[in-house]
Amino acid sequence: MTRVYLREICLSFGRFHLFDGLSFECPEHAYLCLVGPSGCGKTTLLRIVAGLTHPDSGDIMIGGARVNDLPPWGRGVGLAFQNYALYPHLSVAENLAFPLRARTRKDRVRGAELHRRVRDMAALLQIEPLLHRSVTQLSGGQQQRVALGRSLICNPRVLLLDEPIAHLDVRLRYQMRLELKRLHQRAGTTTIQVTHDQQEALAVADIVAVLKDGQLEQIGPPLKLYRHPATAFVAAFIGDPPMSILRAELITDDGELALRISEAVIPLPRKFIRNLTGARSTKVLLGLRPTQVALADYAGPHTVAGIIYSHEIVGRQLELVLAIGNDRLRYRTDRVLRVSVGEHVNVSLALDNARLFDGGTGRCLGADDDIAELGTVETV
Amino acid sequence: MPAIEFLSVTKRYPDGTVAVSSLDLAIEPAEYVCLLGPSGCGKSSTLRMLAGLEEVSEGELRLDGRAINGLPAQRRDMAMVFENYALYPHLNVFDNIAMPLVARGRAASEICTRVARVAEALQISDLLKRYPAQLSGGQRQRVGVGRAIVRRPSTFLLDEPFGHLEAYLRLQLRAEFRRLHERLGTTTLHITHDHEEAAAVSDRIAVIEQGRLQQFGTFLELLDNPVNRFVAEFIGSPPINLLPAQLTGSENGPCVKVGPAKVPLPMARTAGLSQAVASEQLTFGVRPEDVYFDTQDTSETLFGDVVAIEPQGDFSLITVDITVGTIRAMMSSTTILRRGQRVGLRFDVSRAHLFAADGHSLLVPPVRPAGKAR
Amino acid sequence: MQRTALRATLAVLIGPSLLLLTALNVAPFFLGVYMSLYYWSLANLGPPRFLGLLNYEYLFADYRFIDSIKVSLLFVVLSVATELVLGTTLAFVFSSRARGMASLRRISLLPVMVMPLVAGLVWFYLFNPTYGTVTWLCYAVGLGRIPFLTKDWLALLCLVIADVWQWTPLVMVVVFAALQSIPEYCYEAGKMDGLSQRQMLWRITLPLIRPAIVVIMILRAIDSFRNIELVYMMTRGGSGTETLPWYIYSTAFIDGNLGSAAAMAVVMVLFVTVLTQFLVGRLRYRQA
Amino acid sequence: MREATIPPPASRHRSVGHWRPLRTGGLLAVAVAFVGWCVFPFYIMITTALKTDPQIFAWPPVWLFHPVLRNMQNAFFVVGGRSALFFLMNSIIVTAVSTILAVLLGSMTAYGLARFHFPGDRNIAFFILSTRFAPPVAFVIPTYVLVERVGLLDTRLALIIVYTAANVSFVTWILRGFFVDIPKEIEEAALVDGYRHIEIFWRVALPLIKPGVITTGILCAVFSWNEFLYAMILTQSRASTLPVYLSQFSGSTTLVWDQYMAVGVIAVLPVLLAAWWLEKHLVRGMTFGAVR
Repeated sequence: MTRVYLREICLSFGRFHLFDGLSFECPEHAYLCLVGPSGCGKTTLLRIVAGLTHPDSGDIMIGGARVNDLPPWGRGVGLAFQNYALYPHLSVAENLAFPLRARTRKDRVRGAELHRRVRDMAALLQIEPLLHRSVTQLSGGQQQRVALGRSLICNPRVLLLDEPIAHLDVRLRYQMRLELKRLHQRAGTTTIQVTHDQQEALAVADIVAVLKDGQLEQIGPPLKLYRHPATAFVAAFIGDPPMSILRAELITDDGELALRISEAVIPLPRKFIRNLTGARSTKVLLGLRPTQVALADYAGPHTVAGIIYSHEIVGRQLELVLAIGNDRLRYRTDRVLRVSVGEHVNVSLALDNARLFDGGTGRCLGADDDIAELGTVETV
Repeated sequence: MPAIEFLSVTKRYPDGTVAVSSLDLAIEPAEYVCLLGPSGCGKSSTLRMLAGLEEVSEGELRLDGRAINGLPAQRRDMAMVFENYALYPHLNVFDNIAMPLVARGRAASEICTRVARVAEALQISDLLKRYPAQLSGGQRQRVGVGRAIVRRPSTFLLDEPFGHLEAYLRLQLRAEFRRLHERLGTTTLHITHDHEEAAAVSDRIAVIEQGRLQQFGTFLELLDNPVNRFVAEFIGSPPINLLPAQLTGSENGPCVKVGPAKVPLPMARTAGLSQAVASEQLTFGVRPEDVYFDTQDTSETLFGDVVAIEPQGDFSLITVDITVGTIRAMMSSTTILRRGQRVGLRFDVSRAHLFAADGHSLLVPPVRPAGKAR
Repeated sequence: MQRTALRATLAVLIGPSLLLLTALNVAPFFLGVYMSLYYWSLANLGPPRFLGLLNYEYLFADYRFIDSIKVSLLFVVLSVATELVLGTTLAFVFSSRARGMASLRRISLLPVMVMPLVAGLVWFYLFNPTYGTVTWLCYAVGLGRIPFLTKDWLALLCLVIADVWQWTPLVMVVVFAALQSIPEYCYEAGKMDGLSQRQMLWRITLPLIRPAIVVIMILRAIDSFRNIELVYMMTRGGSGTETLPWYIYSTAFIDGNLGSAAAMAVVMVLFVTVLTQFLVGRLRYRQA
Repeated sequence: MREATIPPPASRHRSVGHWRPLRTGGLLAVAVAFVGWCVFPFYIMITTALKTDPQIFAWPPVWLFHPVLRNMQNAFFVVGGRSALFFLMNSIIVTAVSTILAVLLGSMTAYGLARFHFPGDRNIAFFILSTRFAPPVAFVIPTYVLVERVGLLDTRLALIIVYTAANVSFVTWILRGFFVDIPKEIEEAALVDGYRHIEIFWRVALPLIKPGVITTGILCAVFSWNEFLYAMILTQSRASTLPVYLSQFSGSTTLVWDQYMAVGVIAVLPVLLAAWWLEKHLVRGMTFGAVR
């Protein structure tokens, strides 16, 4: 049992409370990604698990035992740092062997056994030819492998990765994230990774946890977060492109419920109606993916007027950022358009697959069950 | 007349390294051009020669048709945003932004109003008394921009302006840069190694590698019509699949042999394909979005096992192990797939590429609707 | 539990040094204050006699003491000012990228760490009135035989020259390092902003090397204020070169009046502490 | 309007190129003159050590002569009861031991202050630094009394302790800066890898700042080697170091320039080598880390 469980973690720096009773769980053998904007506390959380930062209160449980009072080396964790933190005065082999030589380790190994373990790890990570080089001569990708090897060599119960591939170039990043995923599939070590890149998190993780200001916004399988964001923040954070969030007002129009977005009034599909009982006010947030937005040729009663705020090319598509009141709405098209900043346009919105969030709390209005069940891609 | 012209410009350093070799590039007035390339490719040297921070070793540099090789940077009327922002550490934000005006001996009252206006536009009015060391990366970057736009220069030079910023700030700022450009209409040269950033902000992109211009065109031209393997690899995300291949013939015309599969090439794209390359080891390139799943067992289908599934939202990246390599395919995330499952793959050959051993592209460019995207 | 372990580690790490420093700095300081209240003679074998503040009263009536402070200050001001002006100018000279400059800079550093006593010895020889090389050089250019070390204001000047010889290279290399550490981008930004050469000097270079100049100035002031070797070798306090350290030294170990010397030492420590606080403030600022 | 700001470029560019060699030549001349001034006393010292008495006392000075090595031999083997060799040995022992001790204790303290945060840690650091600036002439008086009381007068141990204390503050301050510069993550990695703080200090932190340790060590050695006042006061004969030997010249009635210059050369030579070698790191050391 190497489940990691944090219960009621509180941590403050002076008057600033980062965590105020945060709890979350990473099941055994899971690959969990912590994502969130910088300053959300994701790295601090990882350091709390590793034992490098001590919470003011709360329990850290690894494999069912409370480890708060154990030093980092007693917790059976491997940690790979964002900047790799290799020992620059040692060679690759010595870096890999360093944890095995520690005097605090009960299973301390020496001699031939040590060499064998180092060689095996190097083989696993395909860095055998580098073993006798100084780590300062390695490329970023190679250093990253060494750092990973050093955190894995003691067969940790829990592997902790802090932005493991953030410093690599694009192509290497695609390659390494695949390797991380396959490594995990082979070894099955419970893994917690911190990343700021939600695309990376969706790609590698079994479970994604979104943090914001030290609070857990949502935790769940990648596609669940993508399709059923629990809060407006998650909706605007997950996905490329993420959802655009528009402020709207619930009104009654001819006895039917409708949304008012700036001037426009758009009837609300029936399926939303039974979810709205939980709404506390008439102010709501509407979350839309660019695919749910279409340019309209004319201004009609159901179209929303906007101004082109900016435009960019994304892949083979053109993305328009439209200013609707103070909100920004993203729209993507394959068509070739000639547009310029400041132009007035009208858009129609397809609300069938849109998400509604409470205007005050930002929480999603409506249960998940009314939308087709998630996860059609199996990630066994 | 182009606003900026590089006429076979070469930059050679005293130690003999050639950073830029006979570069020819013409930038139109009011154009936003990105210099794109990996680090150390010479794009920075190019920009710095234009700025006047480095001397041109050979060739001629022209601004509005006049040679400016010997003109000191102070008199080129360009403004630059540096990668590390290059703020004066001993001056506060106000004095930093004011420096270009102070250098020109403007009156104190004019300086005050202009700095105030710029600071307001960049939303840094409340930071004017702070020193660079007290600012966050994003704030420093704004000050760097403010210093550049406090006067109206002929040209903006941006050296990796988002290099040290967080991802979300980058996304936000590139929209701001595009807006600013459309408002001011100033000719802009922007350096970056990130092709997505280049695509987002620029009108045209110059891809540079090892000091040489590889290709100069719009992003879509680069994406669908790369002149060589380097451009194809460098542009596009997720990256293009590259597989070893040979050219063979069949009753329907030339074919590409990839592993066991024979992929026929459309006639329109094989014109001028010489038989000389038939014996060469070629590289077949296809983008993940142009790979399809196919259950039929035809001679052009490649079979392999799914080794990884990476959900990305509406679509997932599927990595398939075909014995001659791995292929990444992009497909809707509603499709049901399992790791280890055997699948057949086919390619959209109208968008595929074939590269010779020396890297240059062999096929006729795919047909694209003409006209600028913007 | 972990916290106790950390405390023990910390004690092991910094305990011995603190003990040593207490024994050799804090204890002597208080002993010095204590001694200054006594008639404490080197020669007298009897117990020291308590005087109260009498030593201090005598001190401020002692014109030699007041004069020695004046001489010391004059020495400090003259030598440090010369070193700063010369050193800073030379730092700009050595910043030129001409070939061979690096080797020249390296050679010019040689005097910095020379034993001050040896510096005194050599300059004593150079200034010797009957066969000193400098004396001869002055004579050769028609200035006559100048009695450098025995003429009142000249003797102090000789000390200043020796001090300048030894320490100008340090000032030079410190300012040089400060110049080198000005990031190239500052000048590049200046060029893009359209600054002229003169504006670059006044608006970028000088403000950026100022902190280094202030630090080295205070350091040199503290150091030359406590210098005793040059006086010891070259003049032994004669001809208007009786600096404060020399006066304290001679009172204590030539006249054997430890109590009175201790009183002077206490005054001197207070003096230096003020200077040190300036320096520490600077270093604190640099570290923040 | 834009065109008006661009003058014909060629002439201006050339004029700069024309003056450059002259300017460089002028700067080189100034630099050479300065170097000459710096080196001249060394030249006099070395030549004097190699001259005979009549040449030393000659007016005008003798510039060309046959060097003799007799003075060196005199200094080290002949003079009176005790040769300079004896002082040299004392100097070497005192310098070596005090340097090793100071680097050891100082690096430990520096590490403690750099890595452990406790109330008043910075004040302790500044207290340690300020002891370095204490005027020796003020502290030598009570120290003399203390050393006399514990019966260590005229022993090498006394000098070793005093020099160690003086250098500990220096080492602590400089190395603290070096330790602070080590990325914290490297040491945290070692913590996760299973090492205790003291082990991390020895096996990770100290090796990482080796250049700093060597530099600091050399500067300490130079200080101990050159120190005069304490050596003069705390020793009489048995434990006296080279500076004490040299200081005897000042009081003596006979002017044996040749011998003293010879000893001076010996006293200065190792230090010159150190200065030559340290060139790059000298600034950081001598300014207590304020300028790098």
